[in-house]
Amino acid sequence: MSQADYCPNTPAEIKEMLAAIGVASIQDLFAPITPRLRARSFDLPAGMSEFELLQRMKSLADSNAQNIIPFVGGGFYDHSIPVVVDHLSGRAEFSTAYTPYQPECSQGTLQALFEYQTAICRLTGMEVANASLYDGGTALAEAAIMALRVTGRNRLVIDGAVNPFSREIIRTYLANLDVEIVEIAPKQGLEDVARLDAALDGATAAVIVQNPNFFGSLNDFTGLAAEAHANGALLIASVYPVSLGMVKSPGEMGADIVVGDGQSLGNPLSFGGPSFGFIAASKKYIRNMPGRIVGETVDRAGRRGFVLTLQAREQHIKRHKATSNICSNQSLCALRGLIFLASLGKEGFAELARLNYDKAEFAKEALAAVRGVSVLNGRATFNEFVISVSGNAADIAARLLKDGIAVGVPLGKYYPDLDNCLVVTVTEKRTKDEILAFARKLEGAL
Amino acid sequence: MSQADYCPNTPAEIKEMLAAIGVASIQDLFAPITPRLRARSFDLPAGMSEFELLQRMKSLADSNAQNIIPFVGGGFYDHSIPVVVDHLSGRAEFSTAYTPYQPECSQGTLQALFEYQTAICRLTGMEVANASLYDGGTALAEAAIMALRVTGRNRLVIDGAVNPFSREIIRTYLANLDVEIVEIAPKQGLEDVARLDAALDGATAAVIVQNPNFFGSLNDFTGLAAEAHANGALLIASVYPVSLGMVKSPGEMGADIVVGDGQSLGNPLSFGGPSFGFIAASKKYIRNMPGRIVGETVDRAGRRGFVLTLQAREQHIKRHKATSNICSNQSLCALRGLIFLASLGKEGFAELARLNYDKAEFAKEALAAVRGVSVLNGRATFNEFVISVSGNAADIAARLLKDGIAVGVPLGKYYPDLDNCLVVTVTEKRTKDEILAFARKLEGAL
Amino acid sequence: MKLIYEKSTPGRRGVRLPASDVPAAGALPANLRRAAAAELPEVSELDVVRHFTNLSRLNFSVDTNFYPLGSCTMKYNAKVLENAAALFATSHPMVALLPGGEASAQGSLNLLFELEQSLAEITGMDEVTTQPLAGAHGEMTGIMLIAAYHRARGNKKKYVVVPDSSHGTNPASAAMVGYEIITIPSAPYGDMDIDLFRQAMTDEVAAVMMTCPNTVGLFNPHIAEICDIAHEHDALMYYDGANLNAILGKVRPGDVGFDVIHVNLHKTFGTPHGGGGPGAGPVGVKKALIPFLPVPRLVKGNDGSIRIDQDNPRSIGRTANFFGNFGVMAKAFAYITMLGREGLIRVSEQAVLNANYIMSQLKSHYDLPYDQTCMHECVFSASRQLKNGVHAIDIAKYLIDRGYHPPTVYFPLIVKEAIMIEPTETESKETMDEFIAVMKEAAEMAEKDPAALLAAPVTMPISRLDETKAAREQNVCCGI
Amino acid sequence: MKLIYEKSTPGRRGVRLPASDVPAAGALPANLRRAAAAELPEVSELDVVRHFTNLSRLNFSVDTNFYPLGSCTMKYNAKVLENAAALFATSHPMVALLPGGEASAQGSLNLLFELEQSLAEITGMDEVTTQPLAGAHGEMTGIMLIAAYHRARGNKKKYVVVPDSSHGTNPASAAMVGYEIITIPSAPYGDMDIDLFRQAMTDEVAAVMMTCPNTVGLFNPHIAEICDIAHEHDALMYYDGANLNAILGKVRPGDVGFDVIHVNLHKTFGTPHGGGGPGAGPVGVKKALIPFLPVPRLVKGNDGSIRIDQDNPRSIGRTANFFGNFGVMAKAFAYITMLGREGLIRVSEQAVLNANYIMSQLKSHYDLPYDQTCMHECVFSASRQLKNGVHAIDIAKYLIDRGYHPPTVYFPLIVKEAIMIEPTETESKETMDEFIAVMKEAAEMAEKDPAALLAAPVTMPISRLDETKAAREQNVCCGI
Ligand SMILES: Cc1ncc(COP(=O)(O)O)c(C=O)c1O
Ligand SMILES: Cc1ncc(COP(=O)(O)O)c(C=O)c1O
Repeated sequence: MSQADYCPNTPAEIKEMLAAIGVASIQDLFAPITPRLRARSFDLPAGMSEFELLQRMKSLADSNAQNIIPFVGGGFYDHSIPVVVDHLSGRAEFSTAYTPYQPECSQGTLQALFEYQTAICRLTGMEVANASLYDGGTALAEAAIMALRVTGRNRLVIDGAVNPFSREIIRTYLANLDVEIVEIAPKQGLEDVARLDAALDGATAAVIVQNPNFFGSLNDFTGLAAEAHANGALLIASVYPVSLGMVKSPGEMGADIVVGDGQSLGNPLSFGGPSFGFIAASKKYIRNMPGRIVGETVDRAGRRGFVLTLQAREQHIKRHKATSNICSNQSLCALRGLIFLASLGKEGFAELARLNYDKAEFAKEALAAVRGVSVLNGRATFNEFVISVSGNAADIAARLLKDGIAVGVPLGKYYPDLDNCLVVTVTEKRTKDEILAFARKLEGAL
Repeated sequence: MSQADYCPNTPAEIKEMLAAIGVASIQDLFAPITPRLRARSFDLPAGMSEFELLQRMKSLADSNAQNIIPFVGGGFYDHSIPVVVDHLSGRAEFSTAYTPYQPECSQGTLQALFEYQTAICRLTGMEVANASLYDGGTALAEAAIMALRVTGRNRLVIDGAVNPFSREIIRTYLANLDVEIVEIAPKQGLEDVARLDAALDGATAAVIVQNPNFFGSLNDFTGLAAEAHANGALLIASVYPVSLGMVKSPGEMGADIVVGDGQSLGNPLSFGGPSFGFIAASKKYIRNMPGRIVGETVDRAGRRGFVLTLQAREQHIKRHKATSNICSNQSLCALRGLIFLASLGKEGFAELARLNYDKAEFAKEALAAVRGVSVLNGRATFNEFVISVSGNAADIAARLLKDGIAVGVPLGKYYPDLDNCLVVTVTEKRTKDEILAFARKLEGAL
Repeated sequence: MKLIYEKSTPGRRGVRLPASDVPAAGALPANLRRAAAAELPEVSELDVVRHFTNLSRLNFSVDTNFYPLGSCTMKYNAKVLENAAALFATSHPMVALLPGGEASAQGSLNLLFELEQSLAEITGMDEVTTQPLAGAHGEMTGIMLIAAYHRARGNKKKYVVVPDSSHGTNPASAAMVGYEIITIPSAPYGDMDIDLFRQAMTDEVAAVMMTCPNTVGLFNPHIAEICDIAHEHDALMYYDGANLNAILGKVRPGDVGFDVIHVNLHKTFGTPHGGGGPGAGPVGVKKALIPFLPVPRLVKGNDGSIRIDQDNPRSIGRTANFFGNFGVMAKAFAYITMLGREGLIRVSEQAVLNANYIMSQLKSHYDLPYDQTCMHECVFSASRQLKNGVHAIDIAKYLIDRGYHPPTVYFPLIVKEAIMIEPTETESKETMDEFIAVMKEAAEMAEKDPAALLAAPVTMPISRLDETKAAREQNVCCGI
Repeated sequence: MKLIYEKSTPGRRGVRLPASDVPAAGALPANLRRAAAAELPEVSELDVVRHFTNLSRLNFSVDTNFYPLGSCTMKYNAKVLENAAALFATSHPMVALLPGGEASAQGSLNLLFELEQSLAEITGMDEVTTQPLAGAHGEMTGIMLIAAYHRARGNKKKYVVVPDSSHGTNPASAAMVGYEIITIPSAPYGDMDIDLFRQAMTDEVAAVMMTCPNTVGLFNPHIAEICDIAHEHDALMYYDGANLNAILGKVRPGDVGFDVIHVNLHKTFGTPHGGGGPGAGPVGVKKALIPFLPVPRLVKGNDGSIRIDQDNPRSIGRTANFFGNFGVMAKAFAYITMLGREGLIRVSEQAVLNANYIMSQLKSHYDLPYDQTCMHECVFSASRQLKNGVHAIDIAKYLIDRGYHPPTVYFPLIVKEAIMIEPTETESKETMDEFIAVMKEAAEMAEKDPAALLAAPVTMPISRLDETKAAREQNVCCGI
């Protein structure tokens, strides 16, 4: 038999076990499954060995286009990953453990998650963080629900410059609940802060913003946060964690709940997942946080140790009254995030942000110099910015993609008034040569 | 600074340390190095980050030809490696430990090496084995020296069908010692057992053979072993370990010392190394074995444990009287060998041998059917065999190599009378399609 | 062990980035800059390596310990699946979503499409979405689909019915979608009380969520009847696929009458749990629900290529950023491909055999609330041991000292002092026999030396932890 | 822990091979077949994974523990070097040796060629061969080259001179090449006694083998003079490069007067030790020795491509199968490339700083036989502790209990109760300070509670082992 099934028992052992159970055959164990209930089909191919499998997988992987240079982001970013992240997160004791429900034999995971929570607090400038959510989009939806719960209100104001996928996820999550969602359309790639301010009222649970926003623009939401608080509402900020190496943190702006996607912290693109969502908040809201939280405590001898805490918020205790239904989270991806942050360290992480910023500014200038291209607005950006091109952005993007370069996300699909625009992403991995080649090819395509 | 140097101390710490030492600068510590002794040049390029390094390495690796289908062996074989071998031997506790001189904190390595020694004994049918030597070729030279020591004689009889590289290594090792080497040329890819027998005399320390030999042919050396013993000489056999899944073991033939190269047991081709050499022998010769040996013992509480044993044979104790100069060996590669053998297991390893045999027999027939090709002799072979072609084998090999197929090792270089011959290797990785394509292309090239 | 922050030294550097090949740009305006760099650790690469390597060594895991954690299916996950998934690490999802981008990702898209088809065949469903990111996310997605279905039909629905043995995520997920929960008690035979169920069913019930085998490890013989009753009220049947490991090739929820299912790839399909995640919770549906599936959807064209449909006005919308946890999907795809039809059937047969074997061997020493053939797991009660003051948790902690990860305890809630054992198919009789001996030893100690069990564990770097203190102090972020 | 053989169950299977796609061939003749399959373990893949994962956890290692093992340079080996070397895993060496085969391997050949050139520049030699498989193998190769040199010149040579502080491999390697050994005692200042050396030198001496800094960690100020004396007798100077980590960019043995050198890539150049190997011991030589270098040699053509020269009648021949331990070379190449000129200089500076720091902090508690600036390692003596019956080994074992791999003890042989500490440059002051505190604690315990040291280690799964029993019983292969 050349198929792997990882079932170790030998025929002799199976016989012994059946005898010990007191049945004649394995089929007898399936007696509760009456004929009416039996599978009517199970039409799958035969199996294979691991060697054949790898060949099959390799040929699938090879049928993806190789070497496309991505100047796109939209939530996932092509960042460098120090190799230690793979080596350490790949330790079997991390990857093949379950949720650390038994703390004495799970301190590795628990301490790592405590350190992860700390890193998220320090990056965002917030007081408490959980042990991860699914991804950035669902984390934003969870934050919205958390705000509804905290305030007891049912109205949300959302900046239209928040990532369209995230806004769609919020709408999907809330579609069956009695919540009013007010979306404030951005103007030419800038959030319309005045209208956001104006939309706030005493029924509003929260105002939801993103920094840098979907257009890459940076904002200081300090004023909006104050306005929200004046209305008894919360400010929820979605952030791109790499930007926090240099950009004002949401904590400094007065945000109440902060979320984001952790892919850019040491998780591979992997066609969109797994990454992790993070959520952080002011300590006073901790009992309303979704998901698992690790807390510090002591053992019987007074030694420090870590446990899952405040579990009374969670579904396995509170069932339908839980703060969220989440159970499995993205623990290993969060661990990767922590290792990523620890290996770059305080200075290295700041340098990383700076590199992204410098490269994007260079690209901005290089592209702005192309005839027919202009940068959409003069606002400060981090590592993404919007260019308008003379022509249909989607067509140009499609054409240049065939040429091996993903020039940016055409905006027309999400903002019909911007159908000659592209959001261009430039991470630290893009070289000067790649950027200049991009400018040249774009010039040729216009 | 963007170059990695893995030196962690900060300027502040360096200052503190210098003060504690009582010197003003690091340069002061190099005061014993007078100007006359200082380096006159140190002209190396600037360093780089790990990310740049990986790009550089990738571009080097990519400039090797990809996808050449190897029908060559000659000591290194293109076998499948179960992925667990990488995953487990890559555990940092194995790979970043030193020689297990401190047994209490090295039981992982020690027990693994004890298990490895056991596996080698069981494969070869011998009583004792060491913890690895460098490679198969040097192991054979060490075996020769061991036989000289055991017998106190200084004459070696070597079968000319032993791998030419190994014979060259023996000659190099012994060039400065007073040893007579008698080499018996093979006849048309068959060892000349009659002349080997005849060459034995009362001054002979050992007769050295290989199974399967360089031509892939299998032999039963039981008679030669008896003849050697009758002359007070030892039989040294070099074996290809994968063949031991089905072929009579040297232990069964009466060999006294057995060596081989462990590459085919779970070590990648890696352009020729690292692999490992193994050596096994009758227990009575254990004190003459080269290299480290792990032995079983007990601790103060009577619990089983493992230690390096019989160290009085080794250079760090006996210095110039040691059985060998070897210090570092190929421990991690031997561990890979053990994991490889354990993961395939008793039946799997036999199946592996069988697959090699079957595929080679299939290829033998397919190639024999090509006009202008014949199989050199009718002797049983394992997974290598010799074909003669109508034309110069080296030219044909060079031509087909350009076509992406390494058709075998042309023999003319090593056996001038066989310059129309190739040794063809067929491992379990070669598919039926590849074999048939080989036959077709060979046909086209003749 | 010290925290990584406690190992920090000002100015210490770890991994280096490449030098910039572009000029430094002007500074950000002051109001957009952070006041000070985040206090991340300042440690060397060696510090990082040693810290996390040593941290890892504080965990039990499948690769180091038998881990019979009921309801979690902690099987051995073949290492080759890691290698397989890594082949797709550099593929950017946004590129595929660009105009004309599908052509660049046919490998990844084919993998997803084939996985959807395999899961549909395995579960007996008509279509599958791979977007949900875990089991609970799949549940929520499934209930949203059900809500969309009812909305489209003009049904007025208010309730979701669950048995009291259900996993907490079931009611929690339904509540996330705005439903009220009706909980049906279990009958003495361990399954949902069918009479109470029948009484509870009204036209206001949107869905009934079941897992089968249920969390007690029993296969409900009334399951088809339950489906029929639900359908009479135009309530849809939701199948929690967390226990699918018991029935591969034996039962297909779709054949039985279920309308929606989620599958926990990280339980049944060979992807590791990662200390809590990531998982993946693909959702399968019957035809009537297909129009509502989340976007993006994959569509196979006549030329065999896969297209991405991002726009479907009837869809419930997007439930996650891209195509779900693709890396997890790649492992599950590889697992199904490698095991094939026969291998998957054998998985369930051996899982059920192993669970029944443990059940047969331990019922002499532990109370067995439901003494009948179990499926992939069996649930004991420590109520006998409780007479000596020994709780399920004490037995659990003793197992740690003996090198075993404890079974699930105190779940399902309907069994007092529950000890829920799921050996999985990847464990051998030999391993189970050793575990059985230790479990018996624990039962004997409960008689003879209960104090020793209450003191356990004593072999770990720490003893039992003060959970109350943790909850009171809420110290969830390092203050230094 | 049980042996893997003790976990075996008849018929249990692990990894599966692909089904054969060719017909089964006829059986081998009976006299060529083995009587019965080798008794390899019969275990599942999970058994293998759990066994070796748990075995690994019984080791101390650089990635888990400070490992100041003198003479071994147990530095942190960057993980990226593993990734770099893995890129070359599938390249078959025999293909490159086929007629026209060089074209297929230009990447690998360039790597080797550039590494040879870098090592030549680093050591001040004219050419380098990468064939030797470890340090001792390099020594033997080097002495063979020297023998070939003398043979070619018609010199009659009989002896190799080594200081008594030399590593055991030095005399052992020379003996392998047929030389007799003259051992020169060390002077009280720790270096080879130059007067005794001068007296010993005759025209029958083939070579003098030195390491510098020597095994006591001292840099010999007479080294140039020693070279001159040797050369007067047409004896060649051999440099044991095991301690090269001390002098990168500071001293080049070639500049000083050495004729032959080996370099331990697994010490200085960032490749891990693997629990004993593999290493690599490239050998560098001055011009006069180039003709004798082992085959194959790499030659750079005018077109920049690398050719393989397999035939050189003056060569000593082949010392290993192919091109040496290529995978180790790939890591060393990557290491040198990554660190670059400045990085390598910093390595030695920091290695020497760290060693002197430890020396300065511990000399209050331990006897320091040679109280002077050391290079990359320092050697203490436990003779003070011996007065209380505490040996160096007892301190070593206590360190294990405290989570440190012990320093090298009882080497070099010239220091009584030697404790040889080599921190390497990759360790931080913080780590060293903790180690220093524990070393002081051990010294204090030697005064106050020597019995506790004699009992150590007590925190490991086993206590001290009976080495006599092992040597007596010679149980080196599992009998079951
Ligand atoms: C029966 C059951 N349903 C649902 C879930 C939730 O799955 P997930 O953790 O993937 O969200 C679990 C997981 O523990 C479970 O056991
Ligand atoms: C000074 C010295 N010389 C030579 C050697 C031998 O090197 P290898 O172990 O690589 O053979 C060593 C290794 O321990 C050493 O320390």
